[in-house]
Amino acid sequence: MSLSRTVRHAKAILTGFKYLFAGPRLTLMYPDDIQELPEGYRGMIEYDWDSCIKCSLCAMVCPADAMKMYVSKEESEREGKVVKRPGINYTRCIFCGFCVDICPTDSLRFTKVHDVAYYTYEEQIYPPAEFSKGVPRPLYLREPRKVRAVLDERRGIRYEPARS
Amino acid sequence: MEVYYYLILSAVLLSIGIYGIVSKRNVIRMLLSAEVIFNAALLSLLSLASLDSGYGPVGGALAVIAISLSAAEVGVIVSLAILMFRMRGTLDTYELRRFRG
Amino acid sequence: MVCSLEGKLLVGNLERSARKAAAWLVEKRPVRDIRDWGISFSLWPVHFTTACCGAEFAASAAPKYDAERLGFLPFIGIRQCNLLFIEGTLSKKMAEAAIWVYEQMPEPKFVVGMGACAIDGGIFWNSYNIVRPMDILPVHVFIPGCPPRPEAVAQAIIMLQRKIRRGELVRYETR
Amino acid sequence: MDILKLLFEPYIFIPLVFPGLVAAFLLLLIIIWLERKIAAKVQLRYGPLYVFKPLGGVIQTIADLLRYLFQEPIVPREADKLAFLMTPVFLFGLAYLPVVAVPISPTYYAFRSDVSLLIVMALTTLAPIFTVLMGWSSNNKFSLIGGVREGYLVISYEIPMFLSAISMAILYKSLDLVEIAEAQKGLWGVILNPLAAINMLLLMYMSTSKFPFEIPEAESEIVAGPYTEYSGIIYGLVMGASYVKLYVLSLVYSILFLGGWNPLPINDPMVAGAMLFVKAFLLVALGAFLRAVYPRFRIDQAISIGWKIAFPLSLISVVISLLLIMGGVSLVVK
Amino acid sequence: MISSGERELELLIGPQHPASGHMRLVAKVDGDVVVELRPNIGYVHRSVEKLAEVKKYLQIIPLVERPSLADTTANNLAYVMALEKLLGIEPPERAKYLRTLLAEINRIHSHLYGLGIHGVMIGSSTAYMWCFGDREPFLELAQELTGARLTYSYIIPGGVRRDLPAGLGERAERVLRYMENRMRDYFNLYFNNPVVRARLEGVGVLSRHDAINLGITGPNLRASGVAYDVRRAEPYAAYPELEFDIVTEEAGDSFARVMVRVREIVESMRIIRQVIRKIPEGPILHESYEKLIPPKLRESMKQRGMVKFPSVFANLRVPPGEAISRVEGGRGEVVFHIVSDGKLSPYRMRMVTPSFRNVILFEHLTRGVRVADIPAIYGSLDYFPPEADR
Amino acid sequence: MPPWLDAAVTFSLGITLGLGIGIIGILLGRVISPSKTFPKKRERYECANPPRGRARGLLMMQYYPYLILFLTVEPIMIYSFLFLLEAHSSPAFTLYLFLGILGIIMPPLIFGLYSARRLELWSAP
Amino acid sequence: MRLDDLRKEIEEKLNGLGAEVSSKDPNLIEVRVGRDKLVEAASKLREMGLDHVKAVTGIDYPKERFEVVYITSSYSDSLSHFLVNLRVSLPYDDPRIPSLVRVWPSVLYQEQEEKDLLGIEFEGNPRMEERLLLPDSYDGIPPLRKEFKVRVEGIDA
Amino acid sequence: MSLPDPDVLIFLASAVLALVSSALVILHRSIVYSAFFLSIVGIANAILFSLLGFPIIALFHLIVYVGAAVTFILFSLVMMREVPTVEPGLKVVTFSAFILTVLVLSRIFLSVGAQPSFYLEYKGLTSILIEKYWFALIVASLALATTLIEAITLARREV
Ligand code: SF4
Ligand code: SF4
Ligand code: SF4
Repeated sequence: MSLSRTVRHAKAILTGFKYLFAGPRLTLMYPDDIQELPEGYRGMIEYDWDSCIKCSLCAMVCPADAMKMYVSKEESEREGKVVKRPGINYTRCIFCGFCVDICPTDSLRFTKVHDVAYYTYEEQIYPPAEFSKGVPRPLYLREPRKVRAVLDERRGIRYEPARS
Repeated sequence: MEVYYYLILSAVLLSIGIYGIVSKRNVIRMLLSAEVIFNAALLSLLSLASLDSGYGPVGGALAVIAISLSAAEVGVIVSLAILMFRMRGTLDTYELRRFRG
Repeated sequence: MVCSLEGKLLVGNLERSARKAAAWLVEKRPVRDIRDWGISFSLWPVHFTTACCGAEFAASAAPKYDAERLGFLPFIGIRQCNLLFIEGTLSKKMAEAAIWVYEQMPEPKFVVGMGACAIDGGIFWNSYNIVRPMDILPVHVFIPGCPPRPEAVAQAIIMLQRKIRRGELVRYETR
Repeated sequence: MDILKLLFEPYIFIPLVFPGLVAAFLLLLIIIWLERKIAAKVQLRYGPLYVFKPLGGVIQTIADLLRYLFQEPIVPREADKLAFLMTPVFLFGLAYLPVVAVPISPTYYAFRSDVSLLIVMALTTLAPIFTVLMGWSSNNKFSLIGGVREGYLVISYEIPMFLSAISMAILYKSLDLVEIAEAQKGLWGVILNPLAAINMLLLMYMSTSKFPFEIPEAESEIVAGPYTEYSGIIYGLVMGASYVKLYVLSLVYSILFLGGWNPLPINDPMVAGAMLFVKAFLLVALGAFLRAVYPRFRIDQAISIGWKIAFPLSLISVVISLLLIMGGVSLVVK
Repeated sequence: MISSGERELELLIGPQHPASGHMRLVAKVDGDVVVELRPNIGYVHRSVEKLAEVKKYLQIIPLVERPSLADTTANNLAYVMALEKLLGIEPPERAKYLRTLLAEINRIHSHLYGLGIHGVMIGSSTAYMWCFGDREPFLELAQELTGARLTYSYIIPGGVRRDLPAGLGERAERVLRYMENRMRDYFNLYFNNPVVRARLEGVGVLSRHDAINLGITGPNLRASGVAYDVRRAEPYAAYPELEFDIVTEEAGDSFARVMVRVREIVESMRIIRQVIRKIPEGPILHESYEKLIPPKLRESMKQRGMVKFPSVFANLRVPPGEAISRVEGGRGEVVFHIVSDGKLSPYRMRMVTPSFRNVILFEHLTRGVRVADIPAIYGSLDYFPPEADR
Repeated sequence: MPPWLDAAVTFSLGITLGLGIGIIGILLGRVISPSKTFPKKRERYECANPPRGRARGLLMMQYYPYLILFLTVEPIMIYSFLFLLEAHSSPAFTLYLFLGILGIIMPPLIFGLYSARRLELWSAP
Repeated sequence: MRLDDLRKEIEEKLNGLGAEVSSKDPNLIEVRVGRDKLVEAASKLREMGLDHVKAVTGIDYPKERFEVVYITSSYSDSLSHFLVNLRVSLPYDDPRIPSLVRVWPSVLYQEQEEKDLLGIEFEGNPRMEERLLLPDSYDGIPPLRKEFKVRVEGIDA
Repeated sequence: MSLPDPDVLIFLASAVLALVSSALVILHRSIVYSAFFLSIVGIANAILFSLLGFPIIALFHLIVYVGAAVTFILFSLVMMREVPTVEPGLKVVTFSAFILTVLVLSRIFLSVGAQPSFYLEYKGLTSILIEKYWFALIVASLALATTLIEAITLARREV
């Protein structure tokens, strides 16, 4: 065993010790803290029923065929022609945000909700009526604290309580 | 405990080993039988040596050397078996005899 | 010959009656709760990356999200794990493997479908080479997203834990 | 009351409570958790936590154990059933058995023999037979390769390990663990023959396949090695066996090199035992820590470390001991 | 005699195996020595090329990203570059810089991804955790820039989707300094660790000649001493204006491949610094598209720094023709060959990913190595099966 | 009666406990765990592939020379420390004897290590 | 080296093989040869220093022809800027083409993929019998052919 | 009725163990298990040795014989793959020969009979080894060393 190799072993072990006793931690305490995501994060999508002009662009651009135009029965009857409104299908949506970006009236908007899971298949399909009710709320054991990730020179990522 | 219990046990082991050597055709299995015989022999050696406290250490020393030499024997035989296996693809002594020449 | 004897002993009448007694015992309240508690905090997903969602799955085990806090330890062998994460698309070739993995895992076992692909195919829904996991496996939790964020993975674990602790998933079934 | 007194008789207490089954079990529970925690800390994260948040998730191992207990043990169809089920049991028993020979104070021991060191070592040499058999009976390629690898590891550490142990034994002129520990009243073995100490430490981790020698279970090559087919509580058993083995070896190591229960002035068995336990625990924890530093060697590299580094080193340490004796250094208890 | 076929044991590594990811390696081993190893890919074949023929041009952007999730920007950029060639438009300067910025951030975290996976393959969970942990700050940056962690879909024909958020440059600088500090510990604990060296040095040597012959690409090529980098050979985005070196190593073994990645991380950090210093002001979307956006939206879009798509994007029509584009991604060169017949979808889209070009290395490098070297070599190739299978 | 037989109790307790834990664990585990049968469950594990070929193939012969080394060196080492224990009575003689035995064993050992390095000699039989 | 120079050089090299050479700015050269002259042309290009193939694209024009495009380039500094497309047309009912594995080993898997997904036979490629990406049991028309239709949905639910 | 001596119990247990496992060595279908049972024979024998008063020899037997020699056989078998050989059945002749041997040997051994009252301390063994038998040790080492060369040359594949 040459000397330099022994030195390298020692260095590796010492570095290990350094991190054992003085290392930073990058962990986000997820269910207790949730990260406040930056402006414009492409999370789940919310839909504004009133401003939508039913132009179908969102459904046309959707790459995963997740956004679909549903015939809105009452409105069709009321207006006497076929009226279609978008509904989203989270079983396919890939959160590319194309629909939001192409919507000419900003009827579709990103939210920052990003941590939802479902027990069943059916609940993930949102026809327009449900779609306009807003995004689902994830289950939390208790009300989480909102934190902001601060990039740091020494510790990588720190988490600070979000101001808002 | 009388020593002859040990001796009888060793006798039975010895016979089992001999039976194995006689009746088996696989080289390795014969080796294993021989090892049973070796165990039996060692047992009888030590039980005889334990009869007399003067001979005890001598018997012990003999046993030590015997055991270590048995390791050597095992090494050679197994290597031979591997050689045979490699050359002939079998460990059957009958088969080996048939292949000879 | 010894094996067969032992075999009879272990699967014979004795075992059946023992299992019956055990079934009665295990399904009683405190034992069942302890069991469900233990299982819910010891969900070991088997290492089975089916597609690109594996990248985010790996990130959820990594320092920032550290799913090990929840008792979630990605592990190697099929036989030692109790959770199957379908990490994204199941291609037809992979679906065969997934069935093998699922069937070879010991009971009790759970399945999580991660990513849009593991629910309805996501962007690849009309590909000729994919299979929907729910058609071939009983999936307990779905995580939408492409790829889902590691937070969503953690959320799915929490939801699965909750479901287990409610006693809905682990059932005692005699042979 | 009688039963309680009987419990504190050394020949019951040692195998059953300390350093035997109960202590081993406790250590198992803590060390597996600690191993994950240590690794997690070095790896910039927390490790098990939510299972019991106030104490950092100490009971994580209990949850895992419960899960294993309630998990179905599968016996593969092609496996040899009896051997498949029994080898883990024997492995565990064999790993645990040497504990009975470990004294915890000069007066408190289960049994004392003039060759107790050799007994411990002899019992540890039997393990590879079962590991190989485990691989064989599983009837699985990975198990088989893992078993053979384990065996190869054994053949490369065993001789140097014996030599290192014996180089201390000849210094103390005894193979009796009690005497060995007593001989180190003043000077610990690790100071007298540091080479042997380092060597033995290395070999100890090698023998329990800790990193960087975690070759038989190398998951990126052969899945879980010999344990590939094991599920449920049987897997818990075999995993436990390797930790128990490390624990027993650590106890022996602390007696051989770290002065055993020294340097405590009082010989109360409980205090002495605690001292011993702390030393062993630190050794086990060090082994757990190395996981965070090292990747694993290749099997041929490990073998050649055994033969080309550890073996010469152990020969040298024997010669050092002989020279020390020639120089008149003597630690023998009269 | 034992025939040679009988002497070998067939090990099936994968698809459920820690060292295989999403593929199967069929290894014939003679004891501990690999006689032959065949990769069996296709486990993640999702028919991107076929789906591209039924999806519209813009919809293909997320589609081509998915195969290589850790390195999405390269595919995104290469595809959009081919599209732009067909459309005959050139993005504005600022967009080019932003593309470069994202590409380099992506290169760093893709390399860290590869190093982490490699770490776990030779058994160092710490390397895995460190790499994946230090990837997060970069993901955080990318997320701030694009709004997603991995699947950015950031680059669109004629520009990019988001403008540079305020203060990102300073935050990036902090991350870069953090990474530079950490590099030292990486070397102490991992790259200079004797065990790592023993496992990697001299293992899986790829000679310069073979590397060229087999058409290897990316860091694997440069580790064999070939100084080929698309950023130099056919500069795109803002690369002509930036200073950087092509990293090469001579040894061609696993360790060299790892080292190339590490040094490329450093080089990328240099590029990021330059980009942040030099980035010009201006629009981020080509004016011909900007014109099409209704004026009201255009205002709010300018304010928020987020591009709104003109409605033509929903049905983008591309003139007939063919275009080939290549981009240096984290794992190597991505080549897109698009044949358009003037319809809404490409007539044929050929997508050649670096991993697919590197598959051939498995057979080539593993002949005669030991079983334990398979993961060490596999990891050092930074091979990502979905990328190869598409 | 040999004096250490006093410890028979300890030993048997040790053996009983060591084995008992395992046996009880296995029996308990078999009894209280839920189980369901699937056709593939009890097949051999082969990385999620259908079992192919025989599992008990020819294995690593590459390191076989080390096995032979071990087999022959171990007895020597073990009995050499039997006499090493006598070192206190005549240290010099023991040292010479030890070195002498080392001298005998070294050349074949080096030969063994050397031929172990040549992998091509050691493929499966 | 400029594009035109390279083009000239290629034209000279391939003289007599019936190759049509054209160029397209900024760096693309198209060489179209007949199926029978393909290997020869390829070896000539290889001699010039075009040492690897970046992509093999098969294009299906139903009922008309197949086209196979080898996009080649070089790792040498002088040539690495250029791409040279080697293009062959095949009759639709006889999609066979000599393999270029001998010339460029780097096409091994790419040709296999085209065979797998498009059904073009590369004669001389050792992997023609095996499936690459599709499951072994796949049995149908090669999916990249135009007649293979995938499901599509409209924008309506 | 008092309990029998512990050493009688131990003797009986290990004798049964030795007999059963040695029978299994011969009879077990799989040769790997045969080798395994040989190791059990060795362990049982070691227990008997220590009962006889040779604990040090018992340990030596465990370490060298079981731990090295039998492990070596086991290993070689595991690595060599099972080759089925046709084994002849239990023939009457061989079986009667077996019985005969047992009887003859027992008759011979029954003539010996004494109470062992012996305990070999390792110090006795070591001193006799170093005083009288050191040369034997050297010879044994030589033998082992030659074995080493021989075995390696035999087992390796000549190229
Ligand atoms: S949501 Fe927007 S894009 Fe979709 S139909 Fe309504 S207005 Fe049009
Ligand atoms: S985010 Fe993308 S995939 Fe989801 S609905 Fe909108 S366009 Fe479709
Ligand atoms: S959901 Fe998205 S990230 Fe996940 S496998 Fe599917 S395409 Fe990949």
